[in-house]
Amino acid sequence: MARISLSNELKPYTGGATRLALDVASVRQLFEVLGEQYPDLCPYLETGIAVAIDGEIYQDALLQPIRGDSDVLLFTKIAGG
Amino acid sequence: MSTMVKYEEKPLKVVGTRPIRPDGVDKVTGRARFAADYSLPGQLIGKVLRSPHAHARLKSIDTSAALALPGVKAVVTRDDFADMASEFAASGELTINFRDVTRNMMAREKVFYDGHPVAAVAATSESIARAALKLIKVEYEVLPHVIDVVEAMKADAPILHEQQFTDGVTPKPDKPSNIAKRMVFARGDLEAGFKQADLIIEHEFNTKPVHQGYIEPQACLASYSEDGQVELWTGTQGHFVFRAQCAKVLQMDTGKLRVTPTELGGGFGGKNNIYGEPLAIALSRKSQRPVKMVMTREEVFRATGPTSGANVKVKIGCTKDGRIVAAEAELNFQAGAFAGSSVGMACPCTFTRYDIDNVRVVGHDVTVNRPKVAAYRAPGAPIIVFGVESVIDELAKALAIDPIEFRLKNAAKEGTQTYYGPKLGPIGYIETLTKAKAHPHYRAPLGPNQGRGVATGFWFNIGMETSSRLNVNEDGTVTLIMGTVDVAGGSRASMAMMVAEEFGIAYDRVRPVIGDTNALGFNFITAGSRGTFAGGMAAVLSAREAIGKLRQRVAQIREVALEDVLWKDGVAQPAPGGAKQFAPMTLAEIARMAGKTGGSISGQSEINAQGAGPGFCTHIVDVEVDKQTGAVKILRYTIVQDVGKAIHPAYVEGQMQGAAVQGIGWSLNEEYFYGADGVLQNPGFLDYRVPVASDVPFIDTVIVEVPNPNHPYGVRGCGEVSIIPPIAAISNAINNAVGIRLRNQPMSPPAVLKALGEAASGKTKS
Amino acid sequence: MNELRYEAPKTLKAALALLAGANGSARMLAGGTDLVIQMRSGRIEPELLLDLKSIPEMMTIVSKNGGYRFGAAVSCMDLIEHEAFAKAWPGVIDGIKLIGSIQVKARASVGGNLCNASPAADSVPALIAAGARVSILGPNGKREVPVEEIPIGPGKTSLAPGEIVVSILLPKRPAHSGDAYLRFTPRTEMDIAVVGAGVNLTLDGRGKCRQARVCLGAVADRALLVPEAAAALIGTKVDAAALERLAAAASAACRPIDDKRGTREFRIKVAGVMARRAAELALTRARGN
Amino acid sequence: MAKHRVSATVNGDAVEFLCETQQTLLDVLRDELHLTGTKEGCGTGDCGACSVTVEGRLMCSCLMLGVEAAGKSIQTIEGMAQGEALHPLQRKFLEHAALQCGVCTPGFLIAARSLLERNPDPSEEEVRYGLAGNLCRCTGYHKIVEAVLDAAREMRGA
Repeated sequence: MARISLSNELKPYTGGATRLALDVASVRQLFEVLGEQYPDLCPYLETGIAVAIDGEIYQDALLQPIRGDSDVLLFTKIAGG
Repeated sequence: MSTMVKYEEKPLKVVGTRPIRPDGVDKVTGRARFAADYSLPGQLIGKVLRSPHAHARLKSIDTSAALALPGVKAVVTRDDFADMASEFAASGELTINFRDVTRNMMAREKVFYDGHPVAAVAATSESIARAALKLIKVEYEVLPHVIDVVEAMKADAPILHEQQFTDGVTPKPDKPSNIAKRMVFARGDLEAGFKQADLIIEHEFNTKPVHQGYIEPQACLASYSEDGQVELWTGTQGHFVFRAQCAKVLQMDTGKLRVTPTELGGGFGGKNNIYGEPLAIALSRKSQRPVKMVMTREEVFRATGPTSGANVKVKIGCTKDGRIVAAEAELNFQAGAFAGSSVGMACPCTFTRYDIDNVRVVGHDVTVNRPKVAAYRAPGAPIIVFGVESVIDELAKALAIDPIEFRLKNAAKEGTQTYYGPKLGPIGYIETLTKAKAHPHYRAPLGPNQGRGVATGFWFNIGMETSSRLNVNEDGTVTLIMGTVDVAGGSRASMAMMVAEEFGIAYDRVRPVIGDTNALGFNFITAGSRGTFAGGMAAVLSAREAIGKLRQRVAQIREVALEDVLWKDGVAQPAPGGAKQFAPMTLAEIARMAGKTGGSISGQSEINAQGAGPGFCTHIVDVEVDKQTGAVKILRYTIVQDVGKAIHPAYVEGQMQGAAVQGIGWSLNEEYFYGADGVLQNPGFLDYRVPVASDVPFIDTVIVEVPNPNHPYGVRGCGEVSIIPPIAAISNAINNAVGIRLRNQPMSPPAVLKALGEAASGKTKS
Repeated sequence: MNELRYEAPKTLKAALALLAGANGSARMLAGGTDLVIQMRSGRIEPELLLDLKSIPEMMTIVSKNGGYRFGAAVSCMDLIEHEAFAKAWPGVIDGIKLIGSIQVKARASVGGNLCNASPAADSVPALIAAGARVSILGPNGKREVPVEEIPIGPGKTSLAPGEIVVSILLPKRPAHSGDAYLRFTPRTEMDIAVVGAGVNLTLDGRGKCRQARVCLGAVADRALLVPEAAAALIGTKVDAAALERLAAAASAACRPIDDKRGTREFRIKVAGVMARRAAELALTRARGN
Repeated sequence: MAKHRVSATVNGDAVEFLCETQQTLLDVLRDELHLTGTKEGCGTGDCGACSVTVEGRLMCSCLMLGVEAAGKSIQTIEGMAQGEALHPLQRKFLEHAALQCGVCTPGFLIAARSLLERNPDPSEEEVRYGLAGNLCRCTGYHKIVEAVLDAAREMRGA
């Protein structure tokens, strides 16, 4: 199971949960599971979340594979000027 | 799948040189075409009627007299656009809400700021269009307004949006608020951290909104044809995003809208958003004539995005040997009329230059009766870094530690855990600090009333969706079609240089052009310093695909195995130790035969680029303060910045210098003035004071190159980070010159003189 | 829509006639650097533009009895480049040089700067300090008044309907005279004066100040002649104590407003500073003459 | 609406155009004569992007009416290069990377040429003050000043 952490600013949408272990093989699967578990998180999963898998940051990368032993972190997406 | 391309160190022939940009000659001869330079036969001129009120209910709009004026061909108001539900945009990837987008381009129930569009007309001449605006009768019910962020956050403030409840708060609030969102970023145990501190310094800082100040006002030309196909020429940082947004708000098929990005006369984040474009298309649809719209400078100031004004609080604790143990900040950012300021970007930038175990950053996104803010170069970061780097300076001074040394003791490096998410990869922050410390500027003598200040910056940089296509022409020249707009920094030159390097041919054999929305797949806006990073990655991959095809073609022509064909210096040649020798073929020779050997050769790539390397910089500035007038003169300025790899060093320096001078303007004299009626008092370049040439010295640049491991040439973004430190650096320098500590921007002569007066009379705030 | 007419009369007489026929809907056009902006922004909507630049009297600089008379529509650049005039009245030139950019000065005129009646107009305090007068022509003939009598408030002048400011006259200067104008702006260039100070003084043979005029700009609803500030200099060697009294008198005379260009408090303080610095420069120039 | 019929010389060519009274020289150059190299940045004389010379004198074309151009000789950016040969200032702007977005560039080039005609050997400070009527938001002016100083050096034959 991959170790999933949610960055602090996402707490209000998960009822305070920040750490879980999930059996998911891709970012898409991760988002699906999270969306079912935390409906308030859905709008952010759609547009506002970046993912770091084992330290590398991915934005808008639904097909990025997640391994069974991966550390995955969800945090706010980054934009710029 | 997302894409990263690993950095390989190799000898370079083109990358790192300083050739002339492909758009250069056109720009020095007046031939370059910007949006306002386009015209079509039979075109009409579009003009916008704007609200004179900061906040009012829009009771009625009567356009009949305007429509009756000879020469007026169309008028549009809120009735011509569909309402949009609250929906955060998936198209374009900006987190924008279409309910707000449609209301910002044309007011519906209410006007939210002085300058908010209320109606638009298209007429056969500009003077007729202007006359028509005066004939539109609008009935307003003026409402109380709120301009200041702190005022807007109060419980009894006039509420802009009755349906806006603060997001990010539990339990969910039951009363509407101007606070659109609250966000908290944290790690460690803040209380425990501050308990370890020997010294804690805490202050509040305030900044005014400032405008990007691009010299080219927004302009566009739209042509709607009877079959529903639309062409749009516009100055934009992202034509695909403009297409997506226009199609959505006009409820038309994306495929029917072709957007051609013109030369862009400066953007800096301010040309990420649609303004007149959907109005021009709607007017063209109604009149069946092309419609051209060009904003005046006054319209630019009244109605397009500045960056946020803000109120921020910073508290930092450190041990007596200068190790930061806890840091806390509150960021209250004006979003303007609709939610969505850069506070979400500013929060993670607040302390990320430092390795701190205990951090808490709280951000508020606050709506006020001003134009909706837009991105401005490292959006939000300069505002909060002003506070943080000022407090850091005070801590260092209190402990009698050299300010660069203090930063080195706490500097983030590879592996540092950030409080907003990931650990940092390889970065060059420490290198910028050590090079700044060793720079002759740092030791140069200073005269009376002169002082030196230091500050540093961090910016993420981004990758995102990017596509490009590369055609090998019949004579072996290469045309590179890119989807990332060259927002003036010279990314076209950089891309061509990387492609030339890949092929092993001369720079001038590669012609880079920007493709319109019909030429390529979706590209994100050029923002987040992604142009040369992501666009470069796509261009390199396109080149590599084409080179693969060229080798394949030679293998077929020479009847050898593919692996026996080596591509080097623009020539397909036998691989050393290969099975079979053959006569080498140049790119030109292969290209000439291409038609008879299977058709032309091209390469393309559509990627979602990942692995952008964060950028760091350290600035040193010397100032002189006129104690009698409060005037601050910038005497000397040095930037040390890690850019990963400077593909075109002169254009990289240009980014650093331009950003720093924007930061100098922000620091000293740029601000918005509002009257008690909520009307902007200085919507022009006379009283919105951007620096002129005689206000600034030469800006010295030191380029540091710590390669980004996720880009084939090691590129990080370089366009934004150097706008971050100037406000703090200048404030720190003023403190060292005359002993006053300024915590409000701008540090204009009246503010400086007032602080000097207070200091002299002993009334100084700690 | 009313049509905007344009006329460029060749004589003052023709100009007066056109003006009389326009019933107050005419605007005079010299450099146009204020007028064109006001028209484009819709703040004014004249029906007739009267271009004065084809009238010889409005466009010439002449030396007369040791003084100077220059047409109200002469461009700032023409005055700046008139070497003899610039040498005679360096303080007036200081003010003229600060009217906008080089581009703007190629068009802008002193007559326009005066008649636009901005309290911050840069040429006006210097002209008032210099004791300049204006020659006015109107339906009732010709009159001549001191410059300080023209502006009466922001955007308002004492000119009667149908009157034209034809030329500006500067008197002959006694020996050992010097003048200077300095202003404060947030930027080094391109700004409107937050405070301006013009000082004109004459020394006697032993270096004592025997005559002085001090005028401040942007600190009241019009340029302010400050006799108390001048009195602080007269009879002194313009030493540190006199300059201190001058600064105090200048600050005391201010009645400024708070606006986007500066605070009240700031203007009062800096008026003294600018007056002192202008007096120092005028003194240096007087000693050189 | 009755229009004025105006004859003038632009970049050495005789031109004739029709304009309304309120149309500025800038409007006329861009919309009537289709010389779009001269840019509008502010319309109030504060940015210099519309700089041209009229009778050899540097001006903001946004502050002059088209009708006032009658009989005048006007030089715009389109007339700066001589055939294929760029003016030394144009070359130096390219070599020194003195332009980015390019909207201010025509105005800067016209203003710089005018400056060097009056002062062939300016100091850095004189260049900065001489070009203070032209705003640039991209470059921070550094490379523009370098390019003008270098062009002056070359034009003096130094």
